[in-house]
Order: sequence, then structure tokens, then C-alpha cells
Amino acid sequence: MVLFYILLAFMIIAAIIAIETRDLLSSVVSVSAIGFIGSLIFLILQAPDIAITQIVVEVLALIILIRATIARDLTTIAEGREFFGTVVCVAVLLVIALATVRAADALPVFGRPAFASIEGSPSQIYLRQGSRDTGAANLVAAVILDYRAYDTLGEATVLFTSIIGATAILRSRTVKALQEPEA
Amino acid sequence: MNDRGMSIIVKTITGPVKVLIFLFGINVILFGHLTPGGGFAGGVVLAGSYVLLMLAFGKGYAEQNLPTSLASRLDCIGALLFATVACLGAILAGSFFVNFLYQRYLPGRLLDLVSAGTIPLSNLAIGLKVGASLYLVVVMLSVFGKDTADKV
Amino acid sequence: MAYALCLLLFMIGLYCVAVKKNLVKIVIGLAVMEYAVNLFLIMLGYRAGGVAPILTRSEVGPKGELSDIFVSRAVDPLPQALVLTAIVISLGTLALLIATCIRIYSRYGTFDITQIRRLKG
Amino acid sequence: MTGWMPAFVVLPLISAFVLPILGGRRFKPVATVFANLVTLALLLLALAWLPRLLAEKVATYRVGNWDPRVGILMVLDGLSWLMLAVIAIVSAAAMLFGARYMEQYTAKAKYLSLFMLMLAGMNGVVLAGDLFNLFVFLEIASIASYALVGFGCKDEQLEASFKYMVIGGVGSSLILLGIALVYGNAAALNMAFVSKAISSYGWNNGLTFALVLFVVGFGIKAAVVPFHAWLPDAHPAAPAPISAMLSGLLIKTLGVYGLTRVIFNVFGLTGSIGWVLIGLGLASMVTGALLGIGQWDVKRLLAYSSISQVGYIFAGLGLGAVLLQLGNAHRDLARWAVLGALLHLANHAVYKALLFLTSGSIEMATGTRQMDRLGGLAQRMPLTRAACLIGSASIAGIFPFAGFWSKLVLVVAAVQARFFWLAAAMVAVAVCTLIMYLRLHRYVFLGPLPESAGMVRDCQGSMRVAMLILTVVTLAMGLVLIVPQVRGSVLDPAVDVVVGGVKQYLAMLEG
Repeated sequence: MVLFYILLAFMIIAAIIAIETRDLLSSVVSVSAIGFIGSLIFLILQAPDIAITQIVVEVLALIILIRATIARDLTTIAEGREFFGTVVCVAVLLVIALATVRAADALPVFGRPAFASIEGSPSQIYLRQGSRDTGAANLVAAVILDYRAYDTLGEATVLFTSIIGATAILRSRTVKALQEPEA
Repeated sequence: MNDRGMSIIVKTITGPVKVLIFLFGINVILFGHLTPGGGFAGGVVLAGSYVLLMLAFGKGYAEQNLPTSLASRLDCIGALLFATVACLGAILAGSFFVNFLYQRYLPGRLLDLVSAGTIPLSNLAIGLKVGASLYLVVVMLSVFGKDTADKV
Repeated sequence: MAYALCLLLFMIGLYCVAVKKNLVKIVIGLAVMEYAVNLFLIMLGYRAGGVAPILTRSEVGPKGELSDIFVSRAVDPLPQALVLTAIVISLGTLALLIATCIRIYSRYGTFDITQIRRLKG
Repeated sequence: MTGWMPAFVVLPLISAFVLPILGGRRFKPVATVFANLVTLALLLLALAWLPRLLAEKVATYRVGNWDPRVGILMVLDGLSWLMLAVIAIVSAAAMLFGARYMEQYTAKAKYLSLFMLMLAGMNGVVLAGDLFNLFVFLEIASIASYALVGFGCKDEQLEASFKYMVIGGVGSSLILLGIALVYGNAAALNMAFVSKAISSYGWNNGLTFALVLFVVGFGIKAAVVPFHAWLPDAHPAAPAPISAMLSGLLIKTLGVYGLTRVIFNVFGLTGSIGWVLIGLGLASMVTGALLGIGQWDVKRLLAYSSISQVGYIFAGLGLGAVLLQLGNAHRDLARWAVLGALLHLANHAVYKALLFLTSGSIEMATGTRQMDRLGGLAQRMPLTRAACLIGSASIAGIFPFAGFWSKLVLVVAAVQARFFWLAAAMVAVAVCTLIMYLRLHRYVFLGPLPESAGMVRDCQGSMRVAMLILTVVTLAMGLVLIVPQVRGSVLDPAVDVVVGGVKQYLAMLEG
């Protein structure tokens, strides 16, 4: 478990680097570093499905992000908002951070999740009857494609929407000549 | 081997490596219900193999290999396949998204390839859809602005 | 303690979106926020000394009944299903954001908000 | 009949998948007609559902025949039906209007597909009985609207869409964090089981923070005042039928409906949530009206007035919540307040969409939206003028028109509940709205015809039909309140759901 905390600390450091560096390319690289460390953490947290998906999605996200920054505005970026605005933002964020920490304390302790203690919670049913109801050995796939397949239909549609949207925005010929509306 | 794309070394390596990546993607999709991974992860790996091809050999070569119009059609067909699997559940077994294959016709034994009814079919449909659409986006992103004169 | 670190990551992402002036930096801030939420979801389902919720030959008896050890030690599959969806949603949003960034860049030649006149706040 | 419930979501989804294939050069008219047929079919399906809804209050549909504890449940009750009907009417009219208006843009197949996806997302949100399912369909509708706002690819449209994406993305992450916190405490995602777990395991500050996250997340989607920064840029930049859908439906379905479902049916009324809603509503009302008066761009004026009208709805719901918390003595007064808010929601969706369609036809005819360069269009565009007149009369709350009735109910409820300052604020904002729209008419329709507007003619074909439909519906909305049978069948089930709160939602799912 110590490894988990070390990796989490690396993630936070990488996030701070991603935000504070002036050079665009190095901040893109450190964001994908967060993604890769994240997939390692998912492995530690016994979520192999998510680790595979995270690594592979991270590779494509890196390609997309680099595509946006290569041969582009690589010069140093004008520094952030004037000092006063930053201080106000940091103050507001500190208040929100305190509220989140207090809320997180109310959650069950990190190692003992709520579903274990609550009798008859959905996850216990998935674990106990998952393979018998759906026949899938990988219970996560059982949950995704049989118990909650409606979510995955929505999920496939989200990706479909963003692809159609991206191609619509990136089309080269956008507006026909605004001819007078014919009779 | 025109000059677009990367150096000669990368091009020679890309040939066999692309096939391996593609096979790995197919493996992740097909065994989605037995081993970790599934439609999404496998689809992204498929897209990765074609993106590697595009990066190594330049956009023209990749265009011949998998034109964007075909990719957008594959995207729509994959999504339609997944929707029809869901609607078949509604028609054959009463309610939307029922795993009719497993519950009615083809239970199959646990832990062998053909065992979870419609789950592998849905995995295939999602893998096709995710692969085609992500390849399409990466090509559209790299084609934009480079050679198309920006006429609005 | 672990939740606090994860939510700290969320705050860093929120800070970046709120303060930074560069379009790509804002997109990076949004991506960091989504990583933090995904991590938080998986941490909710983790069970100390848990086992991945995937059945292998050893855990399944001849007639397909499950060993009790597996059920009592396996990690929660439900948040993993949610995170799989959330990861692909964040990829979709990222693709759309970058497409708009590139289009804006081809129009203004810069990623900086101050030069792009109409963006307020 | 219950078997048809998924059709509300699957029909637009499948047509969204088919349209890009169908939308080739020579198939464009076929694609447009197909899309119009789909929206009309949804309208008929929604209306056909009404008699069944009156028979038994709630229809639940188990996706995949799974027990609600394990699988996903689709729920259609009074409130969802009201939203479905409003979505169906406005989207049918917007699609009809768009069939002709979008000729000036390329890639029409992609526009139709994105329109269908937004429709499917909104129907999915309204029918969702599961928290994460609500989030996924909320995400579909939002991403489709991000792309549609930036559809024109001109400078300000791209910036507006980028800003909308960033703020919307932050909102979605907050909602997902809220759902994660709720799951951490309740270990269930189905709304009924979450509310049962909350009531049985008691309230801790994790749930309070989750409620705050939901209010902020849905508030961003509903463009309430502290988070309204994106709306005045996004709505004018979108093409006219899309800004009609955005202003009329999206902020209501994603923002107001989501918040109502979470607050009234899942979390129940605790603490000062009622006062928070009233505060948000009041702030949006006043800011929207004050900022709107100074605008010179027609669509920006309409966008600011959307913010202030949503403020009315929030204030009405907040008033209902506060009265419900005071105990059963005020129950029927709370019913009146919630009835006013829901009626205002339906009214505003219809006539705001009409006003945006008229602004679209003005823009198409004259090519500009700036009021100082327009003028005297009354003679040249009679139908648009009539539609705009009726729309602005009803939004300003003039007697026989729809807006008057809902504002009347809200003010009466506020007065009877001894909230005189709230009633006074509502009346004051109504006066500001009246000034806003008189100014709109003065500059756009009356006055001399500028010489630059050479060959201006009224809109043609399907745009005309769409505006006619919405005008007739706006006039008919007044009857919804007066005629008791109509009110009994349309509005009362929705009000029962909201006022019934957690207990009724639980009883419904167990039954």
C-alpha cells in the first residue's frame, strides 16, 4: 500500500508540473505522465480492466494533445491573471478543499468500502451471481454489457457524438455562399 | 516509400509491428468477457495500430489503406450493430437489452470462448465502433490546417 | 487520507481551469480534473487486500459455484464499470476541445485568451 | 404500452446512427424528411402516452428484465411526461424550422445527426431512474450541444463553444463527483434505493457536500446566476433552431429537471435547500433582466431574458420547498407554487423557442442581428412580426397570453405565503421584461426601413410552418391553467410527483 501513496504523490507532483511549466510541450507530456501513473495505481487497486483502457486511451490522448501543440505557439506563455485574481481563486479553492476533506472523512474508511457492510447491495449480488446470470467470467464485463448495458449504449453514443461533433467542427468548407434565399 | 512520414528505419519496423498491434487488439476484444479488457480497450488498440501507420507513412498512404469516408461508415455501422443487438433482445426476449443468447439459446459453459451470450457480440460491435471513430478523429485532427487552405 | 490526496488533485485541476490564460492549459486542467474523479471512484470500491473481480479456473468449482473466499475478498466491479464509461467520456470531451482549439488557433494564431477578444471571464 | 418506453431514446439514437450514412449529396432531402418524421413520431408517442399515464400514475420499465436493485430502471411519471411533451413539441418545431434554415450551412447530415443525439440525450435524462444513467445521457446532450454551438465555425461561434465546453465540462465533473460521494455512502445507484439508504443510514456531511455539488453542477447546466457566464455567448452563436432548443429545452431538462429530481425525490427536503433555490432564482431573475435591457444584439437580449425566466422557475420551486418544510398546513399552497413553476417551465420553453425562431428568420432575411441596423421590418415580414409580437406579449405577461397565467400563479402563491418581497421582485422583473421586449419591437419592427435592407422578404416554406405551430401552441398554453380537465390531466400529476417527494417516489418503485 505504501507504493500506492508514493504513486499518488508522483501524480500530484506531475499535475503541479503540468500546470506551472511555461513550455506547452512539457506540460502536455507531464499530463500524459499523470495518465500512465494513474493506470499503475489502477493496477494496484485491483482494477485491471481500467488499467488497460487507461493506458491505451492515454496514448491516443497524448497523440491528440501533441497534435495540437506541435509547430504551434510554443513560445513562453504570458503569465496568468494579475496577482489579485490568483489570490482570490486560491482562497476560494482552499475553502472548497476544506469542505471536500470534511466530506471525505464521512465516507467509510479507505480499505473497507460501503458495499461490503451493507447487506444485499448491488455489488454483492454482482459478485455472487454475476457469472451464473450472465455467463461472463470477467464480472466487470458482465456489469457493463449485461446488467447495466443501457449505460454502455449511452457510452458508445457519447463517443459517437464527440466524433461527429469534432468532424463537424473541423470540416474545411463550412458555410455556403450566403446567397439570397430564392423564392 | 515517398519522403512523407518518418525515416526509413521506422517504416520498415512499422510493417510487422502494425500487424502485431492489430492482432493484440482483436485478442483483447474477443476475450473481453474472460480476461480484462473489452470492447473499448480493444477498439482503442485497433485505432492505435492505424494511427501508427499514418504517423510512419504519412497521411496519403494511410488514406489509401483506410479512407476516412469508410472509417465514418464503419463507425456508424458499429453503433448500429450494437443497437440491433439490444433491439433483438427486446424482440426475442421481451425487454430491451436482454442477454437472450445466454438465457435462452446458447448458454455454453463458463470460462470457454463462446460462453456469455450477447456479451462477445456487443464487445465486437463496440470494438469496431471505437476503433473506426478514434482513427477518424486523429486523421481529421492531423489533416486539418496542414494542407487544406483555410477558406471559410 | 487517500481520499484527501485524490481531491487535492481535483483542486489542482480546478485551479488550472480557473486561472490559466492559455487554451491548451485550460484543456489540460479539465483533463486533470477528470483523472482525479476517475481515481476517486475506483478508490471507493477498493477493499483492503482485495482480488480483481475476474474469475479464473481456480475460483470456479466444477458446477460453476463460486468459492466464498472470492466473494468476500473481491473488489467492487460497479465503480470499475462507471470509470470505464467516464474515461471514454473524458477522451470524447478532450477530442472536441482540441478540435476547437486548433480551429481557433488557425483563426487567431495564438492560444492566449487575452488576444482572443471576445472571451470574457 | 410500457414496452414502448425505450422507444423515446432508441428511436432518435438509431436515426442519429443512420443519418450520417444517409446524408450523402443526393440523399439530403431524404435525410431531412426522415429526421422530421422521427420527431413527429416522438410527438405522437408522447401524446399517446397521456391516457395511459392517467390510468396509473407511474410506468416503470426494467431494462434487461433485471431486478431494479441490480439493473437499470426507466421511470416515466407525471413530471417526466410533462418534460417529454414539451421536448417533443419544441424539437418538432425546431427540426421543421431547421430543415430550411440550415441550407446556408454545409454538412447538413452531421447537423441532423447531432440534433437527434441531443434529443435522445434529453429524453434519456428525463426517463432515467438511475443516477449514473442520468449523468451519461446528460453528457450526451451536453456534448451534442457543444458541437452544435460551434457548428458555424466562425470566430465568435468557436470561442463561445469553447467557453461553453470548458464550463460545461467543469459542471459535469462536479456532478460525477457528487454521484461518487453518494455511491460511497449509499452503495447503490438506483434513485429509489439511494433515497432509502439515505433515510435509513442517516445524514452525514458527505451527503451535504454531495448535495452542494449537485446544486452547483446542475446550476451550471441551468445557467443560474453565479454560473451563467457561458449562456450569453453560447446561445447567440448557435444557429437559430439550435439556440431555440438550447434556451427552450436544454437548460430546463438538464438543469431544472435534474435538480428537481435530485432534491425533491432523492435527497428529500433537508436544511435550507428551499432558501438556496429562492436565492438563486431571485439573483438570476434580477441579473438577467437588468443585463438584458442594455443589449443591442437580438439574440443576446433573448439569452439574458432566458436567464431571468429560469430564475422565476427556481424561485417557484424554492418557494414550494420552503412551504413543504413548514409542514402540512401549507401543503396546498406549496402545490400552487410548484404548479406555477412547472407551468412557467412549459410556457417559457414554448414561447422562448418561438422568439429564437423569429430572430433566426430575421437574421436569415437581413443578414444581421444588431438592432440598430434593423428597423421597419413590419411591412416586409408580417408573419415574423406577428409571431414575435405574440411571443414577447406572453413572455412579458400581458393578460390573455400564456406567460401571464404562470406569473400570476407564482405571485399569488408568494403573496399568500407572506413573501411580499419575493412577489414584489417578481412583478418588478416582469416590468423590466416588458420594457426589454417593447424596446425590441421598437427597433426591429417599427421605425423607418433602413435603405441597406434592399430585397427583404419573409421566410419561406417550413420555417413559416414551424413558427405557425409554435404560435398556436403558445396561445393554447393559456388554456392549460384555466380549463380544469386539461390542468388535471397535464399538470397535476407532475405537481404530485414534486410535492410527493421521497415517500411517494419510494412507494411508487416498490409498488
